Amino acid sequence: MAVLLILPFVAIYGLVFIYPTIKMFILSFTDAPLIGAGDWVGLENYERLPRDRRFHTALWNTFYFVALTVIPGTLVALVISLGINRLKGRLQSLVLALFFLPYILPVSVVYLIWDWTLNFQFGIAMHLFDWAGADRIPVFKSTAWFMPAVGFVTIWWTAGFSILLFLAGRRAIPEEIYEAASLDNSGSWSTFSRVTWPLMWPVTALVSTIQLILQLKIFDQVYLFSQGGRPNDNLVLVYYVFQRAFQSNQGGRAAAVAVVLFVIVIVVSVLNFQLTRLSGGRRK
Amino acid sequence: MAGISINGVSKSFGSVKVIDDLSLEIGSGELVVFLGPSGSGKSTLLRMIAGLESIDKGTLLIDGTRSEHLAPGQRGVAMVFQNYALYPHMTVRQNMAFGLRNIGLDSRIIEERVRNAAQILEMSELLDRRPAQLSGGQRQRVAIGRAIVKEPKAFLFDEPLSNLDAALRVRTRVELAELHQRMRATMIYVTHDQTEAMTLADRIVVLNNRKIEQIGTPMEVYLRPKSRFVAGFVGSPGMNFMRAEVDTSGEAVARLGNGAELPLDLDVPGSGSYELGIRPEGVRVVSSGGGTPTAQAKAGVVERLGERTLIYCTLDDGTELIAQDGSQSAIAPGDKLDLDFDASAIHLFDQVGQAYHAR
Amino acid sequence: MAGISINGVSKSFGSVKVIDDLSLEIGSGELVVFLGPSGSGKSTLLRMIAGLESIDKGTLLIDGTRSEHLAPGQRGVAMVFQNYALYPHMTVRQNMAFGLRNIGLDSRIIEERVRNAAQILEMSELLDRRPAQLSGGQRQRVAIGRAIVKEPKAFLFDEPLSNLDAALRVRTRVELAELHQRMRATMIYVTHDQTEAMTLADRIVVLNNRKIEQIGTPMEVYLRPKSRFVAGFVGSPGMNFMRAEVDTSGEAVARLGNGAELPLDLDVPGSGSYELGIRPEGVRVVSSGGGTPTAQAKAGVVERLGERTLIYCTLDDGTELIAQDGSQSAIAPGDKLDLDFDASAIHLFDQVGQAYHAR
Amino acid sequence: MNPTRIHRINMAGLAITLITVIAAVLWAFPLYWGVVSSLKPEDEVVRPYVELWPQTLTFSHYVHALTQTQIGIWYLNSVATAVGVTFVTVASSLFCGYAISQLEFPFRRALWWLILASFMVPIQTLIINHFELIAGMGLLNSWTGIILPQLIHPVVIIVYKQFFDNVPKDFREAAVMDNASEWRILTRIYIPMNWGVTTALSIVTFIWAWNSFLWPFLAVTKTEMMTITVGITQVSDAFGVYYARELSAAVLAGLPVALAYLVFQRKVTQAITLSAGIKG
Amino acid sequence: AASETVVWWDFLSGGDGVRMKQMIQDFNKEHEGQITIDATTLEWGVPFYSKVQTSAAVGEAPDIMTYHASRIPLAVEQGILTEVTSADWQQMGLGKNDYADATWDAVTIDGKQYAVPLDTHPVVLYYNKDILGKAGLLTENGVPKGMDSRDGFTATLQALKAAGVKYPLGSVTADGNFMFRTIYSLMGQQDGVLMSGDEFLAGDNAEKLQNALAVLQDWTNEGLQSTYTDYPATVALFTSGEAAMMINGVWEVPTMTDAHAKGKLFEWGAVELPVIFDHPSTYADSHTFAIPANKGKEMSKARHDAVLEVMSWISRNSLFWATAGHIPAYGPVTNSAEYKAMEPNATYSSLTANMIFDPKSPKAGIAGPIFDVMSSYFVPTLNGEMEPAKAVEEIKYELNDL
Ligand SMILES: Nc1ncnc2c1ncn2[C@@H]1O[C@H](COP(=O)(O)OP(=O)(O)OP(=O)(O)O)[C@@H](O)[C@H]1O
Ligand SMILES: Nc1ncnc2c1ncn2[C@@H]1O[C@H](COP(=O)(O)OP(=O)(O)OP(=O)(O)O)[C@@H](O)[C@H]1O
Ligand SMILES: [Mg+2]
Ligand SMILES: [Mg+2]
Repeated sequence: MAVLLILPFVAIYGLVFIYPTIKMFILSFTDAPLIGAGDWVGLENYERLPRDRRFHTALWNTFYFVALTVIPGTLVALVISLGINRLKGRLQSLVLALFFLPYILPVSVVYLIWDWTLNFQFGIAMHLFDWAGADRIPVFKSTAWFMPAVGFVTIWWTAGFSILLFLAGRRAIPEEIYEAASLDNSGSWSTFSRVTWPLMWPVTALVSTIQLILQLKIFDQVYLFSQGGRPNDNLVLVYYVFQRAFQSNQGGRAAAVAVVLFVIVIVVSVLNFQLTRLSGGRRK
Repeated sequence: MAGISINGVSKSFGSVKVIDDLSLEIGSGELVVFLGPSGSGKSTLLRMIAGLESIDKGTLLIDGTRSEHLAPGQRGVAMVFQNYALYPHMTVRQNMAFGLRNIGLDSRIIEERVRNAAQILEMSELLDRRPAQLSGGQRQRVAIGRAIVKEPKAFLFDEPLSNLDAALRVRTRVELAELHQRMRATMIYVTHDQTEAMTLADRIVVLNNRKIEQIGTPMEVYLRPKSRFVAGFVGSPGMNFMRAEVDTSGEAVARLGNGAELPLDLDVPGSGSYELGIRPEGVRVVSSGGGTPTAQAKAGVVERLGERTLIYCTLDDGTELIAQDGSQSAIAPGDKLDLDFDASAIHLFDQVGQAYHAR
Repeated sequence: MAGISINGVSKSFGSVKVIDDLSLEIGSGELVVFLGPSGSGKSTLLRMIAGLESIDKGTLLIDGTRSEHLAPGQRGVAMVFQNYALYPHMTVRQNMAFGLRNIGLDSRIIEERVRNAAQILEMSELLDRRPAQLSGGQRQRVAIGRAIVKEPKAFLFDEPLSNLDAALRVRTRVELAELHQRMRATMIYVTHDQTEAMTLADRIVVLNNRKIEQIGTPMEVYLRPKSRFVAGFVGSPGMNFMRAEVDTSGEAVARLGNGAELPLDLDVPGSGSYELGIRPEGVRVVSSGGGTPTAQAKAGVVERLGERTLIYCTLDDGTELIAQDGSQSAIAPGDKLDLDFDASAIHLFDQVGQAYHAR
Repeated sequence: MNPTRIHRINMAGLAITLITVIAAVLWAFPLYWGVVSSLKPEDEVVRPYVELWPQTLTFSHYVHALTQTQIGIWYLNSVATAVGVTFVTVASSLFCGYAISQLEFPFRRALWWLILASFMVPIQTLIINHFELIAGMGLLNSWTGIILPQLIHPVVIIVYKQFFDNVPKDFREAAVMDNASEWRILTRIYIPMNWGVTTALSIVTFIWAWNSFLWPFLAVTKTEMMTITVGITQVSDAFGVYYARELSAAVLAGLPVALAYLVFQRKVTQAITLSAGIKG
Repeated sequence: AASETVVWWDFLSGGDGVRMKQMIQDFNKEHEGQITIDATTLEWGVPFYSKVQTSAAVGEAPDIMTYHASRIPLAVEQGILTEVTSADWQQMGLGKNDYADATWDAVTIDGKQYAVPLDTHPVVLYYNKDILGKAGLLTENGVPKGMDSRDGFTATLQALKAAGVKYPLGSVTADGNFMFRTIYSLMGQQDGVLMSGDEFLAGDNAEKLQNALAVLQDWTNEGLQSTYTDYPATVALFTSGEAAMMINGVWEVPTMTDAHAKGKLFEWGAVELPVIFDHPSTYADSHTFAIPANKGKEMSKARHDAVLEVMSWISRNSLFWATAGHIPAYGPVTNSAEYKAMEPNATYSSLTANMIFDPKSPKAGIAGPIFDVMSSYFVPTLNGEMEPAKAVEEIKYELNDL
């Protein structure tokens, strides 16, 4: 019985998870093209990476993007969720819906909408710059603004998810705790900093962990927004894997980059897990 | 410690009136219990005193100060919540100190007060634990400790024992009673458990349906319930009720469904149909043959509680009632019984629920 | 209905022995209560009978059939769980029918049995509701109904009332007793609430620490506890205990800590140090001046339960005990009291916990 | 001790409420702007000033997208693959989660650890090998090929296991006492008792699958096999330099999910919190 | 015989996309019951060529596709194109003689042909006659003033600016890929080359590239050119009148012609790029048709025949393609009287003499490595973020590191 029940799952996992993972490692030691066999080249693909400018760009941009989205995204969602939490009834679900709506949109739609909104010539956001008397910023065309802009759009896109988690976390705090705090003469700030924030900490840790692991794997937005722009300045690791494998037809070199990302995500996950566990342990 | 005076307060949630023009005086150092069925407004009233619910109308004086517009923290009362509402991320010490920190008390004084309260409640060794590491009873004590350190004008309790298991509930109830005796603090205690009310209260306020049904000492409420509602609500097992025709033409008598006539030792306005109430301990099983029993009954379930035995029985006319017998009662289910009603334990209730008690 | 015979069964979880060589005969139609503190192995024993736990050693006969190796479903017993374990997604009817469907019973017969059981339990109108739409008491009845339809050889109950609130618990207890009287089915009932055990059982099996401490009727267990443990565990509030020096040189007497001497009306093997036990109803408050009281005490908390009053008091030598007084007791906290011990209510326990009772 | 204090708190509260509502409107504004722009003629769209409502309302871009492009087929592909991913993922995870939670079998712990570990593995890094694998099986440009690599959602199985773990043991035992077989316990007790979880996990998996971009983008080379997320950005066929047309395609792609969300808002909300292991 | 369906991919959008669709329709109509073209248009540039490459590698490529001549060396090296054999040429009824030498050469690698040329498409300067006329910046011939020198052209731009034109010149400054054409043209005007043997930007070629970049950056710095403008925006700026001139491919001609015909456009013109440096020179590339080498998939004879028929038919009928602005590759068409009478093609037909093409190398071509490297640095430079010297240094380093 048990075997029958786990069989479909194990079969799928074996086929699309375990087998490809092993193959990826093997591939990274060869000079194979995307499709077809290659020769064993040992560590050569890895040895090239430290000298590889694009790899540097991709690595830097990936971490930059993580820095731009994870903590700011978490905080934005936290603030919004606290705002929403104060609302009641229909207004609450309406406002929540407005904040959440972007999350369920496909990335392509998000791309088209923001590409339009921030269009350098015709985007409505540029009128804001004009009104403010500032120079327009070609956000997706300039290196300095690209990552922050994609980060901003990403936060806009995914905040709904985090907001929901924060709301659930906030609702899990019994109202009685707040009543106790008001009887304890606790003002708004002290209630937030001494009660709400510490009690929301586990959710905050969860949200930022989810974000962290997700954003390290960024590809879709960066790819779409760099279309027709300057992809080589905007490379992130997955994009670079894609570029090597699918544009330059260098499966082996791509796999080496993939392995690096693989290791980074696992190391970061483990570190993060330990960190939140430690800080959680301290607070518990 | 301080008295609390409630005058003509009302409260509605939306269009639903929950408290209607209610007035009440609570003396300094008194332990008053709000007793009533679920939904009767006990918690609402308590929370209005605490400031957690606004007061629509009427006045509230705490220690002589008009308080209905004060913020909860400024009324000088402390509250113990049903689920304790301990801050889960703070140690016991921090939980107790939080309220004092907020008013900027000197940390030496805080430390001192916390230590004292911990001593009173015998939990000095728990001070550095977090709520999750405490048992239910210990959390309960921390919640009380958090109230004590504030040296409040009054303590408010909202069903503080309902989350404890039966044995612990009994023990904590006694501890609370002791604490009150020691501190002589003004306390308001909300419960729907009549045993708790009976055993703890200086005075019981019986609430029902937005209004106060009766205010009195536990024994007043038990022995001289003001209404049919109070009579039925207080006491476990509850009072027995049956139809009775009262005849005041001669010596006042009540005629039961089975025809038996009971002489009445109470002032009743006139003849007519009444409800007769009598507690189980007023219904005694008499050995057959001795005199004329009031009623004949068939025993159903026999509950041997150890120190006494309750007999659930059915009169000939189908009325069900509970009789009490001694600890070593020989009665078995199915036995035919002779029952005698103690005349001094009889209560009558008229159509509107107004009570008449034995003189 | 059928008897159950347990012979020398043992059970370990890993290296922890939970039931040790235990034997027990349960007669057909009997309601036996397993009573004991938490962790004493009550549930484990019940589940061994049900087949939900394997039996390491020993034999189990249900209605004369060796059953220790049968699958749970094939032992012909039905179980009512503490949380009822009603399938939340099925209506009451489906819940009751599920077990019968699984053995492929004809749907007409199933319908018939469900209807009958519903009638017995007076819940015919609930059949199409789901558990979530039922009150706690109603769920309880459905759980029993689900057992009844299987027409089992025995009913097994594991603390079936522990999830109900106080008032409902009392009512349901009575209903269960009635049901048993009506059906005369073999029932095993697990509880750690001694009131339930007292009021429901034909016989009580007191379990402690892997072993049976006593088997007997409720009154045997209450009045003649076989051991110190049983004496302390049964009764609420519990028995009072105090040190006593017994002197059998002349008329047997027990000397208490305060020097008072109590004449003993029981067979005790010899002089020496014993523990004296007496229930609150054996400790009476006597009006000062009348005769020589056994002890002087100071009243602490006074609990007025309505039909009686419990006085938590402290003897001169610091011993704490509980005395009982009548409903309208005038005693107030802090009063000095004279207490008298009822000689026929005295129990003695020797060093190993062996009990000696009044003759 | 002044009686205005409560009043003042309410003023602050009102301000926060107002800010929140305004923020929400601004937040959703780009969506509105996208929709409005798609209803304007092309020459109105590029005017150098802001018009919050079209002067000439036109649906021509929608007509064009619906009639001149393959958007209908892309829909079909998206729905089919998303449903496929959802169904296979949820079903296989359900069975496996049940087995891990309730049954004893060899290597149970090892399997569980593997699943937990896979939670951390970035699936995106496997694209090369997925591509090779799917190409090798001749499944590029097929629904199966799009579906297969998207079936790794360890969250689903983890949530299932947690829920099955949390079903009180009593139910299982009651069913055993009721003579139910293992299969019946699963199908008659555990699955129906956890419909809520199944719905929630299905919703979440569906949203993920519907929105996935990278893999369908790689696995499909033929336009008639594209999913909508890929199609509207990769095929310039009809959209060309036309801003409003592009936006109308975006609106068409986003609208059904958006509407479904608005209708089932509560369910989706529950689903999300549940998938993160928070009991909302 | 059963009808053959030929799967066709192209990257032609906008005005020329519409023309090509028309031709396909005509073809299908004419070949009803025999051959049907099933056409798909993909995103131009990198996406198109990545897709083609991976598709061919896994046997999922189409039967026929459009291909840039500049990229053929790369494609041949990757082995994704099928040779067009002499038998094929014969069957199509086409041959070397039908094409200009440069064109034929562009599809020939090691003596073998890998594609059938369709057109040549240079970039040109579009201009708004209304605006320039009002500002007095048109010569009597109706062409912009100052087309003969850097200073002259800059002066024209400045005059436009002074006349209140927001963007005197519309440039696709957001897209390095696109700007390659303009910059390469400007290098050509100085006789600069990218590759000398295997070396990139050898000798003073680097300087020539820097000169080209500097001119464009100057225009940006002086506010004479639209910045960070992507392709569609550039077209929109020009057609809406916000930009007075625009450098773009000839393929935008139909967009203008159509709009003008509908009365939605000002008077406009298109001329050869201004001579900024020594002599006229204009970058051009060719659209060709190629047959992908689908790995593990042999094309049936019938299908192959159908594909040949498609290529042959389109070539013969490429006069219509000329209305898309391009210069057809098929000699008999360009030599026809009808073609010679066509406007505005005739206006800029002179520039064929000055056309330069990508270096013939597997590193060159649309979306090829050179393209990729250079375009990365064009955007920051053209928009004033990076110094031309710095950009050239980086480009040189990266190119030689390929
Ligand atoms: N915030 C609220 N909004 C609307 N109605 C409320 C609210 N709080 C209480 N009520 C209603 O007011 C009535 C009294 O409630 P309250 O909580 O005071 O009863 P209670 O006597 O404490 O009952 P319990 O014993 O169940 O705690 C109930 O009918 C309840 O439904
Ligand atoms: N599955 C198990 N694994 C290990 N130990 C167990 C298991 N089930 C019960 N025990 C242990 O066996 C002992 C008896 O447990 P059991 O549940 O029978 O007690 P109980 O008398 O029913 O207690 P309670 O009144 O709390 O229900 C306890 O010490 C318990 O910890
Ligand atoms: Mg309440
Ligand atoms: Mg148990």
